[in-house]
Amino acid sequence: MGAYMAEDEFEESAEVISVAERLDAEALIVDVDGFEGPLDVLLTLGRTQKVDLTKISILELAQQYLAFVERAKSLRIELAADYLVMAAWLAFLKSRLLLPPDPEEEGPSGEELAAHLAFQLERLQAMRDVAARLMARDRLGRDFFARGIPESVERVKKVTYTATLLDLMQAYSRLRTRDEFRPYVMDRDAVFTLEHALERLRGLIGFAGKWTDISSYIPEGWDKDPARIRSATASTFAASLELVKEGRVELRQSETFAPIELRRKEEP
Amino acid sequence: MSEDSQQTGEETGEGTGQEESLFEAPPIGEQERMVEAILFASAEPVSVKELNSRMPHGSDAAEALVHLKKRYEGRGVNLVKVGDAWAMRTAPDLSFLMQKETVETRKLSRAAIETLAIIAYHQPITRAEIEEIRGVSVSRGTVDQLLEMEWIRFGRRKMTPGRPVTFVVTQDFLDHFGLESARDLPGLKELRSAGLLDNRPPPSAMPALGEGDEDAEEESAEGQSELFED
Amino acid sequence: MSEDSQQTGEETGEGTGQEESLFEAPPIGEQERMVEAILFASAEPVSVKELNSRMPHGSDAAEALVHLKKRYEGRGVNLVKVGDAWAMRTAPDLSFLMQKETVETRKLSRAAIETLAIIAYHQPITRAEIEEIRGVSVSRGTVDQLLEMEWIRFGRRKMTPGRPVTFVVTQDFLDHFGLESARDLPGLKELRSAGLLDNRPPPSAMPALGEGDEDAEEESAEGQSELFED
Repeated sequence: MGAYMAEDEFEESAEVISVAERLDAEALIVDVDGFEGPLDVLLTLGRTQKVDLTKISILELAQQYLAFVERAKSLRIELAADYLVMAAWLAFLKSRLLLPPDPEEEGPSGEELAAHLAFQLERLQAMRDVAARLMARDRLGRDFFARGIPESVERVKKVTYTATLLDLMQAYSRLRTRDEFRPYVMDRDAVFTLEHALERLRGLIGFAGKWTDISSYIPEGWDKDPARIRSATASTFAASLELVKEGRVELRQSETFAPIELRRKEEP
Repeated sequence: MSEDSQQTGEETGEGTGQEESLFEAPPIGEQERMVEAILFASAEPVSVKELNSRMPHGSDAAEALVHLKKRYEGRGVNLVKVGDAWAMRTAPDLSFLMQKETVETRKLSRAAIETLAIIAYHQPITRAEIEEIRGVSVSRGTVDQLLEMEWIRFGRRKMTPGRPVTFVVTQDFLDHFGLESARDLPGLKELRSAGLLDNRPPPSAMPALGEGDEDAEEESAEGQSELFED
Repeated sequence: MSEDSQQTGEETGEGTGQEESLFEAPPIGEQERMVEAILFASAEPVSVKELNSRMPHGSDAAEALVHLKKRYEGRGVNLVKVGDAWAMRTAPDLSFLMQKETVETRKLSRAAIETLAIIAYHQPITRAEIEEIRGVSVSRGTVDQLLEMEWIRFGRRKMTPGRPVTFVVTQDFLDHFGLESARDLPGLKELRSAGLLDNRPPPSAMPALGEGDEDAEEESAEGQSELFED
């Protein structure tokens, strides 16, 4: 990882840092509000090392950060708690990295901690880079555009009607049942008019090639209750006489009260 | 193509142009793309003058428009002239797509189901015959509704005075009710044995005051409202 | 095409019976016109599902889209895929023609931009994880702004203690940045192969930045893979 330097190297560089760093730290402090937290400060400090982030010296960085915090304190600048927490942790990390590992001590080694910090910095930098790439993309409303006159979609309510077979049969039976119990109702419903009968017979005589009982021409629904039967029989009979007169049918009755039969008159 | 635009370039460019010589007008194909993009994105129709002012120097929007109009002929979107400006619009025959249908299913009205039942059992049947069976007049609305649903259609005319039209049920009707043919409808006897006919009034009740009469009243009220619906 | 439909008359298809033709899908050329019209009419991307629901029964919007995409290749307006939806957008190379002044682009803070990028590349991601990456607590205002712009939304809760909510990017986000899917984010592959999208839990002695750092530990790589896996 190259996250820290050998001890002797460090001793040497620490001297260098303290000189160059003071200036940098002061520059940082001027706009400490402009930083997005301690990691941001660390990233900025890391840049002064002028190396690839993967090769950054975490020990050096810790030194730089601590110098930055010291400087801020001396300038009586109040740093947010996050910055101080990071300073304390980096001081701890520094001691871990510098002192030979204590076998008694629990927890991750200084190298592990340094490696993770390096990873965090690298990751944050990567996120910043891709954020910049993202923002530099062609963007809707800036580089490419949507339809300027969108048409709204009109909502239309459509009603479909439905019925079941049961509905159908119940409706029909309701109607037919009502007819069955119509006999007592003295209304025009019980009168089958001559016109109706004529209309009906005219429609049917075409099929009457053989002698047929005229009572079979009584329409359905008129063959149940007596009043209706009477009316329908009378009008059908009258209508058949009318058709005989027109020369379109023949009528016969074998004996009194025998069925009256009707037949289409053959064309001459 | 670029020769054309060179020619026409003079007239359009004259008003604006000091940089004329510096930039060559883009090929007409490019100009067409530009007009397309501008018209697409603009919130309002755009005039030729404005197109020219937004396009690179020496462009001829009018010519590009001719090409673009041709390109969109017969497409789902057309280039149309609005006053002296141009815009893209959905093809008129596709306006139905700009509607979102929500379908609501309702039960058929009693008048409609009764009329339908009568037609199914008695087809072919005239309106007069339906009325005869229902005992009330059948409103146009009811028949129209059934016709529109394509559950009934016109059958042959009756050979009776006036040659009245008849109604029959359709294949859609049979499909909907799961019937092979209308003859498969159960007869009265079967209906009765299935218990569907036992809504008869008790024998002792006065029929005139019984439910049959109520029915008739209710129906005629229904019939009326149907008439006023359409 | 339009001449043909004139001939075949009222219904959409030529062919067999009247009832049947109602349910016959229109020719693919007609379907393409329909998709074109619908997408032109909408400023928002429209999903294939919605297209199908608005087109006549039996239509195949996905197929029509393939044809339409081809037709608009290299035009001034292009057909683009946005997540599982489609939209018509002007070609980016013509942006110089467009009137940008009418478009208000809200200034995003640096924190907001960073947070957005972190959500896009790590989604679904909890607030604690964002804080771990940025090393600073995420202000409510930042998240609210991104939510309000509808560039991010809440994802599923994490199956970790406290079941924290997660954030994911939206279709609007993809639309705005011209991305077909989150997999097309720039540099995503490189980041992943560099291990920078791994969820590496901090060693226990690391300082906690921001609030709920505790549950950062449990985050497995499983969370990420959901959206980016092909």
